[in-house]
Amino acid sequence: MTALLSLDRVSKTFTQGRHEVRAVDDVSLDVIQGECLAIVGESGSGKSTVANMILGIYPPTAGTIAFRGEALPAARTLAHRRAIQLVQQNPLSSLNPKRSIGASLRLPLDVHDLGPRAARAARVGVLLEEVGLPADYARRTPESLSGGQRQRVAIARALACQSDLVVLDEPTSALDVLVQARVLKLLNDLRKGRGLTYVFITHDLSVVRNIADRVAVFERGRLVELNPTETIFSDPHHPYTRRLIGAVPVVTADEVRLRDRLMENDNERA
Amino acid sequence: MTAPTLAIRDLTLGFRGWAGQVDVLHGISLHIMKGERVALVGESGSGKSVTARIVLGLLQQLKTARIGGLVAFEGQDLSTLSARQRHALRGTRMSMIFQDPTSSLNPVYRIGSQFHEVLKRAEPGISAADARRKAQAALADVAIPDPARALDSYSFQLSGGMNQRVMIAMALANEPSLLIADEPGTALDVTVQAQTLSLMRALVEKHHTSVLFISHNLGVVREFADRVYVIYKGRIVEHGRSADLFADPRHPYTRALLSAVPRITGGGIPEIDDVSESYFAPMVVHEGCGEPGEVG
Amino acid sequence: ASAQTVLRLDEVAVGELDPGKASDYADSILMFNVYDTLVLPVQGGPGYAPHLAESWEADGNDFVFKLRQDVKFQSGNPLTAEDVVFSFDRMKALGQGLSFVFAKVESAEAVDAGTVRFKLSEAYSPFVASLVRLPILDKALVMENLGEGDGEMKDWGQAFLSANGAGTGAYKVVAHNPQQETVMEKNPDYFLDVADSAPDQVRLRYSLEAATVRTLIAQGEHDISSQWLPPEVLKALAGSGAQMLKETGGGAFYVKMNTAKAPLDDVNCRLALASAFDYSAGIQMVAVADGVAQGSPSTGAIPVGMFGAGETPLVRDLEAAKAHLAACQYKPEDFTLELSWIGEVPIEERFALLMQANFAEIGIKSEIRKVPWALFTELVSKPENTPHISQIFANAVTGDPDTLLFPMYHSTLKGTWQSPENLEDATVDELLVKGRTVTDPEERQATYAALNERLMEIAPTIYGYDRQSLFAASNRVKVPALTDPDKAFGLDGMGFSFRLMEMTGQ
Amino acid sequence: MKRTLFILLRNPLSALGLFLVALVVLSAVFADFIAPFPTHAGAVVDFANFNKPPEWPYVFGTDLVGRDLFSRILYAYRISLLLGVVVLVVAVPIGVTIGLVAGYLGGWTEYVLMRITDVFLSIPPLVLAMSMMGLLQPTLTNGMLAVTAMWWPWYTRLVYNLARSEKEEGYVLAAEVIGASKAHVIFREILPNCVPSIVTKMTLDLGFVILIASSLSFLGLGVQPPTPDLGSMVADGAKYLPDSWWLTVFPGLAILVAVFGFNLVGDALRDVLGTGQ
Amino acid sequence: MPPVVRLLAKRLGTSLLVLVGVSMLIFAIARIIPGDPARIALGPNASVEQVAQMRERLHLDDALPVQYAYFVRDVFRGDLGISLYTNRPVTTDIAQFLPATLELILVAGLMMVLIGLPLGVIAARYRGRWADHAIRLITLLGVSAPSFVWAVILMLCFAYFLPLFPIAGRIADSYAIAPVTGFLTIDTLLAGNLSAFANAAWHIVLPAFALALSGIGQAARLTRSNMVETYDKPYIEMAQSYGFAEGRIARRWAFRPSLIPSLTIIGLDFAAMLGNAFLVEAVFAWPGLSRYGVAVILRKDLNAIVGTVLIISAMFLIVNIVVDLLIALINPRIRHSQRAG
Ligand SMILES: Nc1ncnc2c1ncn2[C@@H]1O[C@H](COP(=O)(O)OP(=O)(O)OP(=O)(O)O)[C@@H](O)[C@H]1O
Ligand SMILES: Nc1ncnc2c1ncn2[C@@H]1O[C@H](COP(=O)(O)OP(=O)(O)OP(=O)(O)O)[C@@H](O)[C@H]1O
Ligand SMILES: [Mg+2]
Ligand SMILES: [Mg+2]
Repeated sequence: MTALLSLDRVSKTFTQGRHEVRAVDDVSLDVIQGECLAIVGESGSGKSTVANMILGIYPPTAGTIAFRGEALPAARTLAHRRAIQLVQQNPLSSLNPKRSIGASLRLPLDVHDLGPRAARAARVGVLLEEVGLPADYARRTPESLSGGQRQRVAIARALACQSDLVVLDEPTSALDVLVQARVLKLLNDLRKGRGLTYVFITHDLSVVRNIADRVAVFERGRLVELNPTETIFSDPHHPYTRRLIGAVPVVTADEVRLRDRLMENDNERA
Repeated sequence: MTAPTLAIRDLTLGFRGWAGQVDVLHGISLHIMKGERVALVGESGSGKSVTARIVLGLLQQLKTARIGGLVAFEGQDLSTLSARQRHALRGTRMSMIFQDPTSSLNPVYRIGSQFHEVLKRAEPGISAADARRKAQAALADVAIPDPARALDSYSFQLSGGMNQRVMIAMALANEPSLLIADEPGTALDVTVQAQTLSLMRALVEKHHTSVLFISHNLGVVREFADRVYVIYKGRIVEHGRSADLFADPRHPYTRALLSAVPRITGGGIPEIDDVSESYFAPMVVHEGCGEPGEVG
Repeated sequence: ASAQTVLRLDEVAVGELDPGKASDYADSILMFNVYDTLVLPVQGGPGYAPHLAESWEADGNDFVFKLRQDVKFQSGNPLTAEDVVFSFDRMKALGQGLSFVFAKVESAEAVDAGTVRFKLSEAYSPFVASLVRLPILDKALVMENLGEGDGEMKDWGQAFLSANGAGTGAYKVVAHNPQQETVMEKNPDYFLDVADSAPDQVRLRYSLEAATVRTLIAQGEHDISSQWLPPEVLKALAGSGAQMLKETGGGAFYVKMNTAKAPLDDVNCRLALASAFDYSAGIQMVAVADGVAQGSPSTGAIPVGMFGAGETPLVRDLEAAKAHLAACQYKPEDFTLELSWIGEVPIEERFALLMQANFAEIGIKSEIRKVPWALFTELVSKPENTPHISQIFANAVTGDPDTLLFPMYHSTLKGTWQSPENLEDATVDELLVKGRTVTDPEERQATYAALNERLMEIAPTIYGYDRQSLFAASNRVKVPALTDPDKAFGLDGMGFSFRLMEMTGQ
Repeated sequence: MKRTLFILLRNPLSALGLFLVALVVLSAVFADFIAPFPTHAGAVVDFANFNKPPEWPYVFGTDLVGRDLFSRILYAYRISLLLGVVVLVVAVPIGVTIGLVAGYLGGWTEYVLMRITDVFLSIPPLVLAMSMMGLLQPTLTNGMLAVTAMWWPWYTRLVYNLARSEKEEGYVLAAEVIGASKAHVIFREILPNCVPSIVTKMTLDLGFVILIASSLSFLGLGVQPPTPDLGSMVADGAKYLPDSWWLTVFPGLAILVAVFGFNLVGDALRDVLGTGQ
Repeated sequence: MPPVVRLLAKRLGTSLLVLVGVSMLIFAIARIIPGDPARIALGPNASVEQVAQMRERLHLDDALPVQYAYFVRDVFRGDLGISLYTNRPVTTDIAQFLPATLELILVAGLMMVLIGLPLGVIAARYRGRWADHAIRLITLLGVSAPSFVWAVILMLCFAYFLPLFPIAGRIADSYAIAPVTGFLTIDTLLAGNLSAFANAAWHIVLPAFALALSGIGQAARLTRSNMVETYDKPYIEMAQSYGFAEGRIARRWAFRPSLIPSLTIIGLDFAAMLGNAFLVEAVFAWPGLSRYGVAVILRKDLNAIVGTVLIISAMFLIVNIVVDLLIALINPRIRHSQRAG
């Protein structure tokens, strides 16, 4: 098992006037080649901050991040950029309002010189269709898309890079379940087909259950539990993890039973 | 019988552009009784948010929008109200939680001052100190850990979920009679989500607030809503009480939706068929759920 | 006394209060009112009358002046010979303004308290005339107010005098802002009688726009315009009832030809242009009303009223022009003339256009070029850069033709803004020198007449018109010196002696 | 294209703007055919008819040497339009590029570029133009050069501030994360979002350029008489107000109409560009 | 707040650097401008010897760096030299003329802000409706003619045909106010002379308005166009959904995020007025620095050129700093940027 990416005692502190915010606090974890590592945790627990640091958007206050064993420099090379991709949490602002969807999607192809020039326009269409949008949306502007549609564009753009590691910050939270299923499927297939590695940030534990290999649970900037998915859902160690699972809204009776069982355990231990 | 808080009848919507008109809503009808929680679920882009924006009267001012049909709030046809009257309803009698919390907060004002502005709608003379106190309490209710800091922050300094909770707190602050919640939980972790949902539920019960709950998280819908409308490409395809609908989905599209939900019991990502013609099958209405004043 | 009477007038640019630096019209107005000179031009005729001096006599090349005993400075100090000597020394030491007119004067010395002797290095007949440019300063007052500087005299009181008056004049400076206005008030202790009707207060404003002056006068908020108003504006003012004040003589409008540059190095070519120029159209262009114009027909190189002026007005003669052109060694198709005009003087643009049209009639092509003053002074320093045609308004600063003609035509002084002809002519040089050494008026008349003739013959210049300065004035003021030829001074600016004006109170 | 026209003609004001611009451009192009006195654009003097108020056949009156103002204005449009367009076409890209680069890159680049801009901005245009004149021949081309030299820093300042704020937007981050080159981020991502402000400023500036050109003519740089120039006509005519009002009013109106038209079109254009392609 | 103070100190420091750059540049440029300053200063009638003497006194025949060294030496003595134009120390001239211009452009700047911005806000708020069209047309008129043409027109209309305002100058002749600050509106108040204050204020209205017109137009139009953009942002919709008063949305929610370009241009316009007000100053016979500046340029009055330009530059730099700070203030994202590099 080789670590594709490893965080070593990474912290991030924001200063904001009088306040100091310790967004990420001494986090160490490895992302293994080919896995899907889910990051779950309460809102504001530093998940996006971790993602941003992995992408080099801002440097960690302390600690190092290594990719394939080498520490990532503050200024990323083009190769690093291609190797690590991000789907941002806020889909509206991540698309340039003045550029067409097609132009935004074509950018990674042009930047990394992917595929023959002439075929790129067609490739954009394929990318859109992969995330369940009609190819002619390439001519639209972000403003005329619904929230979910924008999110899918953002996913398509990250996938276009054909990178090794994709950081997905709540990629499906704005999607309806049908599209979500399709996107998840696509993500899964791509991972298998291309050997991609995902860092998958989400609140949706049902999704986690079905896509992730391992799960990292964050609480207030700290990593409180990191275990294989099976363990998390059958025998969660940390109380916060159990609380999380216990709060999942579910649709079937089976699920309710599972949830109740975990909650019982929790009550027993408490 | 009192009039429903919100009644929508045969609502149509199209956008006019240089390439002609694009129809988005094809005549949808729905209603929400006082104190009722009604969910609107459906695929992304099916017209949920635009419906909400029409109810608030926001789309009416868009020149390219062509709107038809009836929207009545507490028995009053909105189109017969003057702009001023409609305006007076917003933020006091009805309020909305927006889908995209981070861009829906003004980036150049601190959360605190935006909150103050919201509170002034209900209580125009409220002092800054009072507003701050109220806002802190409201933020604490939605489980924001350090409300004082949040109030002193700008939206880009808070996490997505925090922004969303700010939005929720704002929407609830003035105790509206109609609350439109456009995907209020998407950016929240499940514990907080559960907490905000129960807060909303408590509020709804206390003030008999009606809620239009827009979501594609069927789990949340099942736990929160009394009734559910399923919308597909600008048409309502199924309508029933939550329990009934989840237990017995009848429309092909609803069935597809339900089967696509990933389960925490595992089982992998559900297989789904491609878009099927049957999704356009006629609307299914569960027993006792007809639109008021309609036969059926 | 009844309410104060206020006279308001304007001039272009800034007012220089320091008489040692005074050079332009605004400065002259200030100087003639705040200060007095030993002599004054005779009103309505030639020659100079005593003023601060009682009398004077020539002693070889030297001149000895007796001063009046009853004159007091505005400060109360009495006027003595020391003050005259100081004023002269200061003028020489600063070397600015119009000090060059004293180039031939070696020194001044006080013979006694009431007598001054000026020593000249050689015979220089215009000397007495040049004394109108030597205002007498209050030495004691200046010495009390010396500013920082090197040497015994420090700054020669420059800082003080640029903001304060120190003269005997009929008007005292009350406030002075060189860009805005100078306010003066009547000096009650003036040594001559001043009529009660002379203005109690005078406001000399600077740099008002033509349209502003036009409006102010029409609204009765201004009394006398500067002479620099365009003819159309004067016309409009005259039309709305303003009176026209007139100052004649002393200067002319010259169109100068660069004799150092082909084709104007050929006299025939120059004569052709001089004959082709439409003199009467030129006058018409500066006309304000029937018989009133900013110029009168030129009779030659010397303005009418000065020694040696010609008698018959110049007229256009196209036939002669063609004949001259035929005799010229250059063919019109081979050259294009460059007609320059000074950017600050808009009327010159019209003259440039007039010439362009005139010359085109005899087949000469030309181009017009606008040249700002600063650039012009630089261009003329080299003959090859000097345009073919330059337009100049020149005047005799002391009223004597020497100060007008010598700087323009003497070969030692070529290549200045006054001499863009770059003329080199032995006969002209000789006559110019003779004109400033002979003293007998008749002899001077003959010398300058000969000079005029020579200058007509070799035509370095098109003598456009004799200048008449016109000022539009409200009817609240009477200015005999600028309306009645018998009261006129033959010196620019002297007509603005406020003590000779009358406020009519309308 | 179809869409652009749709937007332009939908709004009566934009349509008016389009009409005015067309009018101005056509009169400039076809001055030879429209002008009643085509020779009056050159060195003609007619003292029989000078300084005449508007009356047939001199619909706008005559100037101080008797030339038909209407004809001269038509010809003046040529020079003015040429000047305005050339200056903006040269100055705007320079200014915008520097502003974008400084605003986006920050750090030392920003520091150096903005301080240079400050230097240029803080030297009054007249001084700059005069010094140009000391170095160059007074031709139209050099006149344009001088105006360009004083024009670009304004755009730099404007765009710099815009870029600084756009830089914080999510889409810039997205492009950076993808690995887009700085040039791409600057010109393809940020620039389009600054275009509305730039276009507004540009259309506003067209008139100012025409007018600045007049102060250059005043200094002897630029258009030389007898070639007509709107700015100089206005500036020179102002001396003769209020009596010979036509000397100022008509050239002034001519500028007004042109600038007005361009601004209306600019507004509309901004709407088109604003919605992206 | 310490970070602001630090930023300010840094900006002021660099501004000094820029000022030194400007001084060198302007020093060289002033000498490139054609014309012999000595000749021009001495007037048309001066002799060749006089000119030579003057050149000597001004060190004009030395090498440029040597001249600059003399200049720097004098600057450290607080001496900018003597103006050849007014024959007074340049510092005296500037001290006298600067307040007049400053007063004028401050009022004009105020008009730009107080009239231009609200007009822009109103137009954006009623975008597409008649108020918008009216404002757009009026402001367009304002920017479609140069300020001095407006000056002439305003003077003709409101001082000549309809004599509501005074035509020229800063205050009526009958008032004698001792200069303290040089700002007549302030000095009259200091003197406790209210009627003089009213008179001075009355004098400033037309010239300031003429000067401000194009700035008002620019500010209004830029504000409008940016606000129209902002109106598409989700946070405006959110404000509308809360039923905030439309006017309040315009003034608060949409206005502040749209202010950057307007502020930049107003700042630049304001600073540029110092150098560009000369024609308006000429029309209204306003004894200001701008007119002085142009006069000294035309007369190649080296010391005065350098002095005036340095003052104007300093103004520019100050305004730029203020604008940059304001922009950082209204856009907290710039202020709180966490990004590296
Ligand atoms: N201003 C607009 N102009 C043109 N089309 C629009 C506009 N606003 C929305 N639409 C279109 O209307 C349709 C419905 O949009 P809406 O935002 O209501 O979707 P939604 O159901 O809320 O989807 P999601 O769950 O993804 O938010 C979409 O296809 C969208 O592209
Ligand atoms: N630019 C910033 N300046 C100051 N504080 C910040 C900034 N960005 C994030 N934070 C703070 O850091 C903490 C972690 O934020 P982060 O966005 O990483 O949370 P998250 O786990 O992604 O939450 P969510 O699930 O709600 O998106 C929050 O308290 C937030 O307020
Ligand atoms: Mg996040
Ligand atoms: Mg939506």
